[in-house]
Amino acid sequence: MIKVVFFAALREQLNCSELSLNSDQLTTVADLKTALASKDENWQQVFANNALLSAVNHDMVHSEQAIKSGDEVAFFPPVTGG
Amino acid sequence: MIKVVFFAALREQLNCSELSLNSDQLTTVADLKTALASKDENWQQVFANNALLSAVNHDMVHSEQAIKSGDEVAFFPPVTGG
Amino acid sequence: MTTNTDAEISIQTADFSLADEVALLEQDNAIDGAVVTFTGRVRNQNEGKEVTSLTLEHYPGMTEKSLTKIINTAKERWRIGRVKVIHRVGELFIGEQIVFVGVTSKHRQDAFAANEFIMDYLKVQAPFWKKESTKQGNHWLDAKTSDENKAAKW
Amino acid sequence: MTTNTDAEISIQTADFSLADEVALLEQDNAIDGAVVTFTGRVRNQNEGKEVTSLTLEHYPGMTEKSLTKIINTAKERWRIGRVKVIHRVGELFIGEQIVFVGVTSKHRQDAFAANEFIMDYLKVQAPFWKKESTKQGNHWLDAKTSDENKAAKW
Repeated sequence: MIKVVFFAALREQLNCSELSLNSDQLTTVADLKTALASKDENWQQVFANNALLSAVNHDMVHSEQAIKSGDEVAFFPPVTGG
Repeated sequence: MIKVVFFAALREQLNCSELSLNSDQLTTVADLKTALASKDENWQQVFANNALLSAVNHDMVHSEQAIKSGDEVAFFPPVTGG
Repeated sequence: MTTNTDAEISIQTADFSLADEVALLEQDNAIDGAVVTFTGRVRNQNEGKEVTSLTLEHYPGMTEKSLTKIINTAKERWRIGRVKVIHRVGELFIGEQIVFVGVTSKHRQDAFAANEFIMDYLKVQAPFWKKESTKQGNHWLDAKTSDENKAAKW
Repeated sequence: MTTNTDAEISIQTADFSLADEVALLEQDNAIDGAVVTFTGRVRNQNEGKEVTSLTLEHYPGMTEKSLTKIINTAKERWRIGRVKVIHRVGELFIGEQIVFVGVTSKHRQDAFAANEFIMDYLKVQAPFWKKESTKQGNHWLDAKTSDENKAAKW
């Protein structure tokens, strides 16, 4: 299983802060994005946004990053702290 | 008359913090330096130091700066505040 | 939520005291002659809109990890002594403190550079998000390209 | 000797409170979201010598005039809000505050740059001199070429 978390505008657009997915078919963050986007039209639109950032186990990563069972993957908009 | 003031190491080397000079023969800061250096051997040595800075009426100036009666001229070592 | 005052990083809802933070940076630290602080506060306007408050969300765990990396990079690049970064989360009103970065050093140039570097990277790498409340409603702030450019300069 | 807390410049023998100074910079000032402070303190060693105290002399009148010029130049070059510069004179012991520069701005980059600019120029243009007391005796500090170089960079 992979734990997936969402933050800020993304969390609100999806109306979801956290979910778990079976990781058998998912080898990269890009695979995971595709799987999430296929849930419904809203998820598809939201994940069409190229500006979205991803992190695996609290480190910012690119879409080609490999993932495995037990990982925590996060998706969020560009950060605006400070 | 010209008021002349000295600061920090220079004040201690000259053992003088302030003096007044008749300005009739003095048209520039350089003239004033020459006049002061002629007082005795100690003053001559002290004013041979090229690093000395000068100010006229609280503004840093070069030796060619014109001076006139009523001016306050200061001599001091490079500054070390902050 | 970290509240240990000895830690270099604290993410907290509570306000902080600039004086107390600087006192901790200076305590038993007579080798560092320079202390540079940055404090970011909620402004009353942003891009022409009248702001009433900001609500800050973050990603617990990743926030601390990303700030630790930024601080460690600063320590590799400049000769600095102590560092403290505080970032508040939750709803903050006009004039309230949002973020504090304090850096001590033997020499001022290192303290200035490291402090600005930490802020520039915090702005583009640390997972915080601001939702702005104005009289016209609430909205999430967009990231600024200018912030990306500032971080890229270093 | 200036002690008016509203003035931008204060040359004083008394210590100052960082918290009070920052509070004044921030008071009724909700348009400036960024506050950068620099504090310089007496270090316990300098160039390998163990320092016991510093005695600071200045040139009253010229000090204020030169700091005013430096602050005005900073205001022309950067979009900054409020500025405060405090410099102490007299004998100061290890760990004591010597100098404070505080700058507010809408944007952090201007506050950082203006603050460092003011410090860099204060170091080479404002008429202050430090006499260092060590166990080996007292001596006037020499100006550093590195300080000239820092100011020349701007």
